[in-house]
Amino acid sequence: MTLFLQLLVEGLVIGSIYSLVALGYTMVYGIIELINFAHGDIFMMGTLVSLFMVTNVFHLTDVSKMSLGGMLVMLVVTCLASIVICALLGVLIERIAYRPLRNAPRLAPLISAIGVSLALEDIAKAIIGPNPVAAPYLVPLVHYSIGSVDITNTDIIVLVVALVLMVGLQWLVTSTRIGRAMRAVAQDREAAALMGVNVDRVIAITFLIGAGIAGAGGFVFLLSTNNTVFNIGFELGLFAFTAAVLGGIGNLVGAMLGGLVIGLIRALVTYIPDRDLPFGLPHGGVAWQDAVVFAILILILVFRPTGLLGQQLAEKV
Amino acid sequence: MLVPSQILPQTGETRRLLLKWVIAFLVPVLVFTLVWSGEAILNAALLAIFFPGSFSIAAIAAGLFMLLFYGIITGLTGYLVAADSGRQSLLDLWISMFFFTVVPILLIYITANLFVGLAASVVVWAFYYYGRRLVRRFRPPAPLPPLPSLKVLDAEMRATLLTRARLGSFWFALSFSLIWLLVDLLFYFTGQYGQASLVFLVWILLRSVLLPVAGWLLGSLGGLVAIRHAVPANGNGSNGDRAGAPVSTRRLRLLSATRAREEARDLVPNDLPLRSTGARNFYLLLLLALLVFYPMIDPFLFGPGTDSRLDNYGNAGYYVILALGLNIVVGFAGLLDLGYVAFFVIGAYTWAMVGSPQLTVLTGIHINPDIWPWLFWPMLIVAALIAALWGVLLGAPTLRLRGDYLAIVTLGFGEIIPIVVQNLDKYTNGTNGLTGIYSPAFFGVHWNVSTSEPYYYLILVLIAIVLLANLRLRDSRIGRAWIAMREDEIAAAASGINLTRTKLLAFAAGAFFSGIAGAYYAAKLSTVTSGNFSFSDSVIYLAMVVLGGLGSIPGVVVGALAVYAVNVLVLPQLDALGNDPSSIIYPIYTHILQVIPNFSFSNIRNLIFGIILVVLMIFRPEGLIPSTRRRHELHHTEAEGVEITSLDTPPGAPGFESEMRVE
Amino acid sequence: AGTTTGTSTSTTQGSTIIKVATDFPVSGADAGIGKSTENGAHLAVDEANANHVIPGYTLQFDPQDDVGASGVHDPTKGANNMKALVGDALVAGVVGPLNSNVAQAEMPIANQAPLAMISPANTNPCLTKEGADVGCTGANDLVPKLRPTGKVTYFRVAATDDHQGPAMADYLYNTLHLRTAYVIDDTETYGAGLAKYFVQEWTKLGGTVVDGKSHSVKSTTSYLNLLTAAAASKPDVIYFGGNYSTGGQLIQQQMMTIPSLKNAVFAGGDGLTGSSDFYKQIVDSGGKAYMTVAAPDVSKIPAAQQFIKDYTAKYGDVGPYSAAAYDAMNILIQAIKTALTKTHTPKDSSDAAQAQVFRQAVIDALKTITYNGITGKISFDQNGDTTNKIFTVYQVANVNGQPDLEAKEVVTVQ
Amino acid sequence: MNEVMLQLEHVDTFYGPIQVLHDINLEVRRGEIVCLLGANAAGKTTTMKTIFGLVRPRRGRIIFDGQRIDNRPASDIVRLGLALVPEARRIFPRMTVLENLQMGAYTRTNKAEIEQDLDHVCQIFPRIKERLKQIAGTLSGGEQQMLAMARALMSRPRMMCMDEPSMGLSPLLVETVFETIVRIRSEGVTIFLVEQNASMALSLADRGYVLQTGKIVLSDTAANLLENDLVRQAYLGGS
Amino acid sequence: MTAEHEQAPQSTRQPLLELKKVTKHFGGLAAVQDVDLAIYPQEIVSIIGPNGAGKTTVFNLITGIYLATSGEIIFEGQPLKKASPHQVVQRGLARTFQNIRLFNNMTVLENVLVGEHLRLKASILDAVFRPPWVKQEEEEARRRAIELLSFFGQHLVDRQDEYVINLSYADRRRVEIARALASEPKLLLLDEPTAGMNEAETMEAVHYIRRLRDELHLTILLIEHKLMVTMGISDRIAVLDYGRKIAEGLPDEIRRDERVITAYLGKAATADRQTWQVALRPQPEGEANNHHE
Ligand SMILES: Nc1ncnc2c1ncn2[C@@H]1O[C@H](COP(=O)(O)OP(=O)(O)OP(=O)(O)O)[C@@H](O)[C@H]1O
Ligand SMILES: Nc1ncnc2c1ncn2[C@@H]1O[C@H](COP(=O)(O)OP(=O)(O)OP(=O)(O)O)[C@@H](O)[C@H]1O
Ligand SMILES: CC(C)C[C@H](N)C(=O)O
Ligand SMILES: [Mg+2]
Ligand SMILES: [Mg+2]
Repeated sequence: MTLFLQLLVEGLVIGSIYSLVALGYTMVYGIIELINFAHGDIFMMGTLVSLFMVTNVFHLTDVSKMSLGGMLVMLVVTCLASIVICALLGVLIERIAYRPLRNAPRLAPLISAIGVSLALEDIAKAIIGPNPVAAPYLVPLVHYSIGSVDITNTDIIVLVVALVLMVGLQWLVTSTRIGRAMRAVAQDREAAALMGVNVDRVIAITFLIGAGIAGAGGFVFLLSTNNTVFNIGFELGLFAFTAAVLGGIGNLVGAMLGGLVIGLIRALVTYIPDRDLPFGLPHGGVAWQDAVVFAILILILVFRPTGLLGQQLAEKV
Repeated sequence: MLVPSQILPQTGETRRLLLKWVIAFLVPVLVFTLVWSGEAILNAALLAIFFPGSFSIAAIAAGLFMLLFYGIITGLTGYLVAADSGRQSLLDLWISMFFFTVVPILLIYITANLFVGLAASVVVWAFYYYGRRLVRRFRPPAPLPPLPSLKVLDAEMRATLLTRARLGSFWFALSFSLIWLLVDLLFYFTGQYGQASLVFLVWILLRSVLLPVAGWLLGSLGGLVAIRHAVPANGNGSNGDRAGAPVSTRRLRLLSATRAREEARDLVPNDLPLRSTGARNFYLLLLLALLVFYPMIDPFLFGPGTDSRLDNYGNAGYYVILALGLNIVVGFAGLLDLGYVAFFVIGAYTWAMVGSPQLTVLTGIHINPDIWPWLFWPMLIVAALIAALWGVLLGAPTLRLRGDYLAIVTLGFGEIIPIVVQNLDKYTNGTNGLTGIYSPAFFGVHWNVSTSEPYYYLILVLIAIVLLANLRLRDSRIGRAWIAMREDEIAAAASGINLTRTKLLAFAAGAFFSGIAGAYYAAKLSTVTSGNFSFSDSVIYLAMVVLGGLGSIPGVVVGALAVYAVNVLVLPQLDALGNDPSSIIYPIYTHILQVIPNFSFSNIRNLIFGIILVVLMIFRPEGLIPSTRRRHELHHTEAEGVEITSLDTPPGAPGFESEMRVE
Repeated sequence: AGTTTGTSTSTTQGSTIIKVATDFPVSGADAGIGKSTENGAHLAVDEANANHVIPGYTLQFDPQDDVGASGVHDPTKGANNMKALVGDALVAGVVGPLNSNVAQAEMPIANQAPLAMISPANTNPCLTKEGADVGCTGANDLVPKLRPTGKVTYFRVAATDDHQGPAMADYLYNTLHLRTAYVIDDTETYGAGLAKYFVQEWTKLGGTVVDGKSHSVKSTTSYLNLLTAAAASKPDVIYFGGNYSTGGQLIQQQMMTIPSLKNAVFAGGDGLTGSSDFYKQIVDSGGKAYMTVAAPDVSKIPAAQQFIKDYTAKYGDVGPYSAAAYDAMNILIQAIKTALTKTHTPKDSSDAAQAQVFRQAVIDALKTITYNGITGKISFDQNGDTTNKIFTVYQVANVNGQPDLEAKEVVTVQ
Repeated sequence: MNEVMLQLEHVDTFYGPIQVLHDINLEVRRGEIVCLLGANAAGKTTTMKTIFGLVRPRRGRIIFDGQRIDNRPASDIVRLGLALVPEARRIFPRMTVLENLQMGAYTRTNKAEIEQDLDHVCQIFPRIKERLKQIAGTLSGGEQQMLAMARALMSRPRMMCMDEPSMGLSPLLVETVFETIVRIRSEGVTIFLVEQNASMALSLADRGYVLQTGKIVLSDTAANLLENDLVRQAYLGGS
Repeated sequence: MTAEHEQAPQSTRQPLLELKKVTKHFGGLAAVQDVDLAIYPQEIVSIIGPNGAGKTTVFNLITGIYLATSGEIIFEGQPLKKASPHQVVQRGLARTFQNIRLFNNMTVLENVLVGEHLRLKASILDAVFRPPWVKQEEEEARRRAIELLSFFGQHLVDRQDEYVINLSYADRRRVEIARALASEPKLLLLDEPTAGMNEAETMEAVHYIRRLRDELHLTILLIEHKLMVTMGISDRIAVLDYGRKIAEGLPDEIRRDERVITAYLGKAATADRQTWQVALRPQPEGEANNHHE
């Protein structure tokens, strides 16, 4: 039971990180219908920026020796730096690799997104090398025990940040002028232009925000897992994208939910016993976790073809 | 049937036109001859016959190829002279000649690898096209002569045309043979040919006479082909085949300008003769000759190392098959498949489990190792069928899904299969994979892991079969249904297309070809490991298809080859090249090393590849060789979208239950 | 007009260039161990050329990289490399590979050619041995697949995991007095095998193995779930069968974030060694980590001092298998020299017929060779295994102010 | 005469290699209703798109209210007080009707005025008022057409261009639409109208142009055009 | 309006298509409510009604694109049940769409060939191996497609290899009809076939719709807003409003129906505009007159 609850917490935390990345995916997808494969890598760049800030700018070695104020300054500045740099990176990528393809066939930007993703990974590899890099603790780790379950303050931070960002984004998209413009661009670019919307700018803003969130995600990731590696964005991105689809692509709440669901599945799969079929699986659940995630995903989509929360607009014929 | 009335006027102009074509062809041919001593290969073949001591099948085959090569070129000259009405301006002709013949030959020579050279040319072509588009935007090409001036070719005109064709290639062959003669005589008398005999001298003299005669004959042949394309026997001899169908001026006038031009290109080879159907046939012939004789001429062209080059081509081949298969799913049927690698895995493991000692380990069956390799042939089909079956199984749950929901399910499937293969290590040996997989057997062919030639021919045959199947599928009822479904599901259903069946067929057909590729791969490498198949592979296959041109069969083939060459052949070898003082990048490499001491291309390989992907997509968003359809689509980007025209629109807003029923 | 016409001047004299190849993972995540191993072999070739060990011939170093798209050693890439090497008639032999699963893919190809392979670091016993006593039966009965011709063409200078796993088990149980182990492996030939041998020995010694077996997980970016589950049984040691690049580094790192695993010992085989980043991570995180290497600690061997000097001057720090690779290459060169007394080299890289003869001669020479290397006196038994079986148990600690391996114990197997 | 609101001078427009508009010259004066007639594919919609910068003319000038607009983006042009009711309506299908109207007022910031205009528009189109909360994509064709007009009005344009506003509408609604057009004009909005329904359009327009395969072949007052033989034959379907 | 049609007492003949109390709800909205309708062989029946009345929805229900919430649709005496769109086509119904839905990146000929899909037999294996009969089948299909195109005059035949996106609106409408005809339907459903056409083009469309009935013996169900079309060619007219059928009858009856005037026709009907005259004027050509005695 303890283990179960502990895994539940674990799943929620990793799930929130998926959610953070998924939010950006879903947002960009919602506007230009592009699976922005580079998004996960922007997230990875966020972890790198954060890492660089704490180790090279703040020269952090042991956070417990820092004053509270100093720590807060460091956290805020690092987080902001990560957000700003990622946001700019996002805009830059849009400008270089996607904007020229605005009127191209649908899969062309997908391929250039893949190109960007490959390039970013190699750049990161050139910076931090091919192996995982450990980061110092950004906040003094505090363990809380609820019953026998161990929760850390970073776990809570991750959850809260994901939730806050989701609510904020949801508000932005549904209730603000720019949000409305984004949706208009998503639905009919030309008509949006006719309403006076500067389409290029709105798309750039979308990337700015999406990438900014990825930057925040990168920071939070580093804060909670204390390590990064050049291809972390690839795998996380894959699951985040999956989460976005699972939740109903284009739907922010869905992205959040999808992320949590995938995190939980991945964690709870540990419970599958190590036995040959049919009562367990060879090597036990952990070895199968990705397979189980995708199997469940497929099942869910079979019954809800547009994801958990995505609702399909019937086509008017 | 239609040739401008002013065709080949009997003036000095005519002679100039003729000269234009003769020189245009002389250049690439000379490049080929001088750069590779193509003629020397011919001579060697001759000597091989006359001097039994040096008899070598390879030399003779190579010589045979050279004969074919020059013969086809000569015929092509005749064809083009007949087909050209002088519309193609000299500059245009020269530029296209330069980019499409000289550049590839030089690049192949520089890179010392047929494949890499061609891939590099493809990249150059992309830029060329892009540049040409830019230029044409600002300086639109001069309009073609008005179409109504076309008229039906009469007997007299035919005769003129034929004479000109003959003359064209005769002059071509004559100038060519004179150059050869001069060089050979020079070499002969300066002793460069060593103790070459009198026979040799006789041969070069004889050849100098024979060549112009052959030119005359081949020119007539080319001219006849051109005329047959231009004029059906009785002026309206239609056999349902569009290339031969009659075209009326009226009809051409009715067509929009672009369409008319396309039409005219196919039907009347005098518009863009280099790209007419007839010329295309010559190119195809050339390509076929090259492919079949390639293993024999390779050592003559590139020197030692034929085996490893053939090995590369064998690998490139299965990528071509994979890309063709994926093209059915993505290009024709419009179903985004991000997990195509799964079927490849299935195909590979099918032969790997049956065609290796693993079968004995699992079932205890002992098969005579003499017979075992023969099992490859039936298993090739079985592997494909099993993959196709899985294609259907995967397709089934995805039927109600659209666009990216479909993509994610296929992606998931692509992830699940390797995991399953890996974790069922009792049967599949897990990550460590299966080794010792048998090579196929074939009458009298020495076939094992260290030979490449049989695999080269095997993949050629497989590609030929798959290509043919693809072409036929595309032009069939099924192919039309796929494309219709891609265009508009609802309209397709309302036209009587069973969406369920049609989608499943697309998945099955795509998977089928992937299964073939998989079985070939397992047999060729003799090893399969589960860790080697991942999402990135699916992505690479997709890149091949999109880069080549979605839905375009030639495009996809080129895309697969280009991506393979760049990503698998060139980029990983940059370091080796950089370290080789004789290579072109050596100075660059050493320079970089001075600045960045630990620099290694292998570390930035993906960076380079990524940049290439982005740049190519920006330059040619519709792919290297877009299908006519897609080419079209791009030019109509502002299609008059009415309501929600795309079925892939994301259902973002809260709204309604799904109403369109697709079971 | 050109040069191929005229009489062909084919002499019986072969090429004066002989290629000696290596195949190691020298880029990506494995570069730490792969590159240092390759350097060892490279040094041997450079020295042989400088000293004119084979007069009249030049040895050309032909290094291959078996890192695939995944960024770590890749059997398929290895197989492709081997096909390329086999196709080049001038290649006389290969030193490599590093990883057992790569070897598994390469061996049948080299065996059919035939082409000699000498691995400095492959430790999986089933590559060369059969039988229940070494645990190579059933699916692990590899030899018939790896050796389709039935003849030995593969040699190695590293000792095997059926001793490496137990060496660590003994050390942890008897010297450190640990009792409960949680075992993880990366599912690869090497990792899974090593874990299996560790588990066998550990149970035999009386220790507890959680769940009684190794947990196989292909490398991922997060082992948190697994480690959370592991933490529930409060193990003294987490033993990882695998490489630092296929999970080792992440497991150690993530282990440190789980309170009840913070004080557990992290241990594993030679796959964990070779990455200075990893050593630094371990020392920084304050964790305890032990690793074995299937080679002697050359820093203590007098005969190796010159090598260490030359190597350090040229490439920097000596890696765990640099010396072994140096020896392996020298053995190959020795064998080539012997072969040259029997037959001649192929004419050029297409001369497949003569290549076969020459390569066979090299293999024959290897079978009977005895070589006094810097790691000891090496010869090969009838399976191609070295007779010089030495292991070193290391702890990761600050050595001369640098995080590095600190030798704790040397185990010699008879 | 009133001052010129919109003027096209020697405009040539291409789609790729195909020239669709050939040397178009036309002008619309303040307070006028001008209609553009033409068969299918004559280039009427293309003219509209060219005015709004959705396709760029290769040659020629377009002047609105004294400013050149032929090289400005659509969003700028709209800000100058020009609005388009596009062909096939082009409402935002996954937004509510209300949000669509709000998008119409995108360039404006004064909330009170927007509210006021919203009421005004609802008054003109009572049907819209009923459906403010409905998702626009599920409206019927006619409802969408009304929405498109209402949306354009929300930007308080000085001049409104309409591309076939009566397409697919019931006779009753066609009446309404034309009545609305008159009404909008009476509120001071200049109107440039493209219509297939030539007799109707001409009956309420001041002047008209006839476009044939991309060239303007006739331009006259509406009354004269109604009597013109060519127009009668080609567009009114009879003698 | 032909004598034959008027004589045949509709109640005694079996209707080709019959809607019985068909209802469709979208969420809370009743788009179609309890609609009864019977169409007899070789009739031209029009459905008219204000925008949003549910006309297109009725088409979608008939052709299986939507499932009816309740009610029954009977074709040739057999209920259509839950037939999916392609099964409906197989039964002999074909339709066009209000917003033209052609396959834009296919040529005119290919579009029509897609319409013939159900008539062709070649399976995937046949397509690959292409035995002689398949070749023949393809040729035959092409010949027929061209024949169908020639129904609208040589003009479309000449443009058979043009991509449909390059066609004029009117031509696209024609191609869409040709595609529908290619499946050899018994009942043709046309959703606003003249939308976006000017008056001259509309007149022409009226002609060929009538010819479809007279020459190909099709039964036609038509949605149309233009009175010159509905009043001109319909044998009967059904009027929908808010999803309910509010009237049904001969064109003249409908024109005078008070409810229809207030809900749909507006002043136009009473104003008796010139267009009316045009529509009702007998056709000049002799051929057209034949159907008007
Ligand atoms: N995006 C496009 N690309 C290429 N050609 C186009 C494009 N849009 C329109 N055309 C062509 O331009 C010509 C004029 O089209 P346009 O839409 O302006 O006509 P229109 O007068 O509005 O016709 P309609 O009455 O059918 O609306 C047509 O031949 C059409 O095929
Ligand atoms: N898929 C759908 N989801 C929700 N509501 C729908 C859907 N399709 C149609 N409706 C609603 O049903 C009603 C009838 O629509 P329908 O398209 O049948 O009208 P119509 O009579 O064809 O009108 P028009 O003449 O304008 O084309 C409309 O109010 C519309 O909003
Ligand atoms: C150096 C180690 C990573 C190699 C390992 N001993 C193996 O056989 O795979
Ligand atoms: Mg228009
Ligand atoms: Mg309708």
